[in-house]
Order: sequence, then C-alpha cells, then structure tokens
Amino acid sequence: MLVYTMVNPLTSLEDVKRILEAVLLTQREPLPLSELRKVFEDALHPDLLRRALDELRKAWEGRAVELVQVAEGWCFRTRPEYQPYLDRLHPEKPPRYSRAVLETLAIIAYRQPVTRGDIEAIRGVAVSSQIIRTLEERGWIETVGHREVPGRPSLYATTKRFLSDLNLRALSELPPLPEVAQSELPTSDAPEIQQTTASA
Amino acid sequence: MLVYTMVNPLTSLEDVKRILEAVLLTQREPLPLSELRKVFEDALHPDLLRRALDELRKAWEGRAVELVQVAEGWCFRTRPEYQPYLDRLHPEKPPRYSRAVLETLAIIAYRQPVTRGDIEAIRGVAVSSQIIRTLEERGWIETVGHREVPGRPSLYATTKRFLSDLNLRALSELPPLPEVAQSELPTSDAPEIQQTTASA
Amino acid sequence: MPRTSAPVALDAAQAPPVARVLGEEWRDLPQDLYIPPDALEVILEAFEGPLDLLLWLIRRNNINVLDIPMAELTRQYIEYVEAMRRRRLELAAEYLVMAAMLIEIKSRMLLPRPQSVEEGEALDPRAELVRRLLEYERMREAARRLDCLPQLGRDFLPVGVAVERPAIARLPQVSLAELLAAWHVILKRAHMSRHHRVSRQELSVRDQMSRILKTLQSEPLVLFSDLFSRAGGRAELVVTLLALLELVRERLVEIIQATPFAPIHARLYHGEPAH
Repeated sequence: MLVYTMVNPLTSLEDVKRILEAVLLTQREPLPLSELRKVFEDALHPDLLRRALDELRKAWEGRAVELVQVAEGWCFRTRPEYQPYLDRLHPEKPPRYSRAVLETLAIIAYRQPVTRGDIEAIRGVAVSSQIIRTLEERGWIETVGHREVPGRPSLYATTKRFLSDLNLRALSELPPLPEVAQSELPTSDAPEIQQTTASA
Repeated sequence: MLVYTMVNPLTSLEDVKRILEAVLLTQREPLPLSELRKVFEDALHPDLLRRALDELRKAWEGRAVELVQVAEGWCFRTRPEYQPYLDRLHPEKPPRYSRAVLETLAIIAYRQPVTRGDIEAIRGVAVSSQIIRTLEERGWIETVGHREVPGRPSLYATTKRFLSDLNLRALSELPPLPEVAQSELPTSDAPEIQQTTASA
Repeated sequence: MPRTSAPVALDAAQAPPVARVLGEEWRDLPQDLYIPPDALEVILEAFEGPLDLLLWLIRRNNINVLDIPMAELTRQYIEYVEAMRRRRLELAAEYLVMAAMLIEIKSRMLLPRPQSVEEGEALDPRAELVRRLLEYERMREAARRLDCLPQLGRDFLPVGVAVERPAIARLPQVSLAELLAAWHVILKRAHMSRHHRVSRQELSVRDQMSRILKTLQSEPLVLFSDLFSRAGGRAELVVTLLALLELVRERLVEIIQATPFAPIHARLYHGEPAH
C-alpha cells in the first residue's frame, strides 16, 4: 500500500512510476533517492520508491534511453550506440591546435631536425613541454637524435604519419614558403646553417 | 518500407521511432522536421518521419510526459498536471509577469506588428523600456521592422519561441480576442444599465 | 464623493485584489468611494493607468460604457486627481491627460450640437473615448487569458536527459594552409627584410637529414656507401650527399675512416675526443 498525503492522492504504483518518469526525464543530473522522495513529500515508503524505480528501469530496457543508477543517484541516459545519430544533430566543431602548436609544427617541418632551443629562437618565445608532447602524442614528430651540446637536447623531425595525415608523399611536397634570410632568423645552439640554394 | 542509406541500415519503423525518441528526449529545444531529418542523413522519407512521430506521440499518451508539436518543432514536455510534483524539487517558481508586461504582450500578440507608440495608445500609459526588454530577453518578441515615420520606431511582433513556450503551433491557436460588448461590462447584479440621467 | 450605488464586487477571478492595505486584500472597494488617505497610493498603484481606472469607475457604478454619464465620471475622476495632488503623490501625466480629455468631452457635450452639414455623423464626443475603452478592455482581458495558458518553465518543463558520450577524443586536423599561415606569423615576428624561398631541394635535403639521423639511431655505425643505397637516382644521390654534409656541418653526424682507404663510416656525432 502506498503511504502518502497528497492533494490528489496517488492510487497506484503506476502513478508513482509516471511521476518518477517525468521527474527523471527533466533532469540532466542524477537524482539521489533523497531528492526523489521530496517529490512525494517524503511520504512514500522507501521500499515502494525502489520498487517503482526498478519497474521503471525494466520498462525502459532495450530502448535508446535507459534508466540507470549511478553513484550520485538515478538518471536517464542515452545508450552509447545511439551517439552517432545524436552527433548528426549537433556536429561538433572540430578541435583546433593553438597557434603555438601550429608554429612549432611548421618550424619542425621546415627546419628539421631542430631542438627545442632552435624552435624557441625562431619563435622568440619559450616552447612548453606540453606543445612538444601534443605533437609527439599525435605521432607527428619524433626524436631523431640529440645535439651534442650541453644538455644533449633532442632533435625533432616529422614522421611518416605526419606526411600521410596531411596527404603528402614527401616533405618536399610541402608548399614552398618565403623564408627569413639566414641573417634575420635567430639561431640558438646550432652552428650556422647555410642556405643550400640561393633562389632569392 | 523505409528508404535510407545508413552505415547500420535501419530495418524497421520501430528503429526509427527508437532513434527519434532518443533524440527528442535529449533535446530541450523543439526540433523542426528539417533537424530530425538530419538525424537520418536526410535519407528518410518525410512521410515515414511523420508516421513515426505520430506513432511515438500516441505511444506516450496518458503519461506524465507528452510529445507535442509546437511552432518550432517537436519536443517532449511534461504535462501541466504534474507540475506540482516537479515544483517540489525546485520550489523557486519563475516570477509571474506583471500586468503591464502581460498587457503589452497581448497587444503585440493580437495587433502585431506594433510600435511602442501603438501600445501606449491602447494602454493609455507609457510603456517602459524595461517591459520591452523583459519580453525580448524571454525571446517572445522581436523587432521585425521599422515604421517609416519620424524616429523610425521599431515594429514588434511575437516570435515562434513565444508560441512554442505556450505549447502552440500558430498564432491562430491563441485564445480568440474577447468581444467586449456593452452588456458584458457591468459586473454587478444591477438589473439594468443606468442611464445618463445625472450627466451634465 | 460620488453617489451611492449598488455594491460592486470586482470579479475575483477576473481581477487581482485591487489593493492590499495593512496586509488585507481589498477585493471589494468601499462602495461610496471612501479612500483611506494612506491607502490612496496603494490603490492607485493597482491600476495600470487612466483607462484602467476609468473602466473600474464605470464598472463600479454600473454604467454602460457606450453611454457614459460624462459629467459624473468627470467629477469623480477630477476628485481622484485632486486627492492625489493634495497627497502630493507623483502625479502621472497620463492621469492629467485623461482628466483634460474628460473635461473637453464634457464641455463639448454642453454645447449645442452643430446641425451638421455632413449628414448622419452625430458627432458624439464620447465615441473616441468609448472606442479606446473598449479596445483597452479587450486587451486587458486578452492579457488575462494569455496568462492562463500553460507556460513553459511555469506550468510544464522541457524534457532533456543526459547523453552518454563515449570518450573518443577528436583530434584536430591541420591543413597545409594552416602550416603556411603559421610560418607567415613567424616571419612577421622575425622582422623579415629579405625574401628567400625554401627550395624544394632544400626541403628534401632536410627531410634526408632526418632520415639519416633515424637510421643512425638504430644502427650506430653505417657504411657511408650504405646511406646511398636507397637512393633512387642521381638527384637523390645529390640530396643525400648534401644532407650528410649539412649534418656534419651541424655536428650532428661524423664521418670516420679508421685508416686511409679503409671503409668510410658515418655515425652520430660523439663530441670532440672521438678519434
């Protein structure tokens, strides 16, 4: 039997389920039992509340949305299999790399092999480890050696993955770019690099 | 039969309904048919989409949540009868609109497009900017043009959002304008309307 | 104040309490228009303006709005305005305008009507006021009915459940154009004064430099000639040679030959005391 005191007395477990369904469907956050009991002014026996929730969960089994109990309470959630359909509604904006990452990548691509110091000298600002890690984790750059100077800094170069991800067969397919004259571009620990071709 | 091209081909109307249900249950804003078609990569025949929606609406009848078609599209909403239960979770009610706001809204709804001057002429008092702003911020009214008179005042009209927020599909579903006949005006039990005996 | 008339109960469902005085709701106003001085302001705040007040006065006295006893109405209205002035309340301009309008109507009604040449048009000066009152009355009622409609957020809620998102990180894509743009920014910052072009050949040289370094990472000592074995043509041979020379110049690679005419090897640069 239900125990409650309501303006319109509930008459059945069905009523309780109907109300719980409405409450849970309007909430994005899981609701703990204590909150759910508030809906019935704490007048619903805890066993009945649980039974209603259990029956409701069963009723939703096999549908695209299911009722689940998580650490924080009860909530309705879409099943992951339906994610692709939901994604079509709001195609997420593709994430973008920051300017610092792009510049670092450009420097490694065009000036490889380079050390972090080289990159910093060209960019004029410090290059965080995070930037290097981002590009390494992406599989776009790798350490190909160390420069034999104090600290033995890593020499970075681009990978085959980088080329294939950018639809290139070889580095030489990168678009030629205007470049700073050697005298203009600061260098760090690297001995001076000559322009191998003067095409100015 | 369904017409579609999908990675995982749909096999039945049931699948379509299950997907629509998931999509609509996750969206707080109404979804127009064009958006719903995107979910199926525009490969679902419009008739089938409508049929699925109709069947889904019927399947939800009698529950505390209903599938409704409003001006902006389709959406699931709780039924007003269950609001007292929902209010117990969120006791803070949205503020009620003042008479000034409601009268302004009514004039815009029934006499649109109107300028602020038009509204003032009907209400006999100045309409504060705050009133207009309140309605604009709610997304219920918008400027749809300007009257070509000195000052080029804004012409206000109601929005689709206004209709949607009242569970309506079109302006024609608004309650009809009351006919205020002379006989309706006196509200007392006075037998007959008094004549102008005392005038002048 | 005004004549007494039948008690008028404002329709409770239709109108909110006219006022609250000392916590008490005034639904029924004193029928002979007794206005407690302190309540005047409160009462006037209950009206949305002169039309609202006028409609109330008309209702209160059971007057047919289409046949307004202008003199009586005007008299009452002016009394309100007077009372407000005595109490030095903020006198809304709209009420004064209405008072002026009522007086004008009254005075015109006292004048003999012109035997209008324009036939028919019995120019009742009250017509315009009646039209405005009726229109306001309709809108007031329309507002009340609108407010009775179920409203999102107040009477029902949108449904929206959480979406279970699998943690598939979406990776940024980079285009050649973006790389190019990044390079331009670098150049701009470096205050470029002369333009050079990275030749395709130099890029392939730098590419080859990376490759040689990678080879030497896995094989500490590589025969000089083996570095060229993969070469696919004269151009490639030249590129490889240039790359090696560049690597040596940058002290990244060293070329060693134990004795004259012995095989030449390449290995990663090991610093000064190499041999």
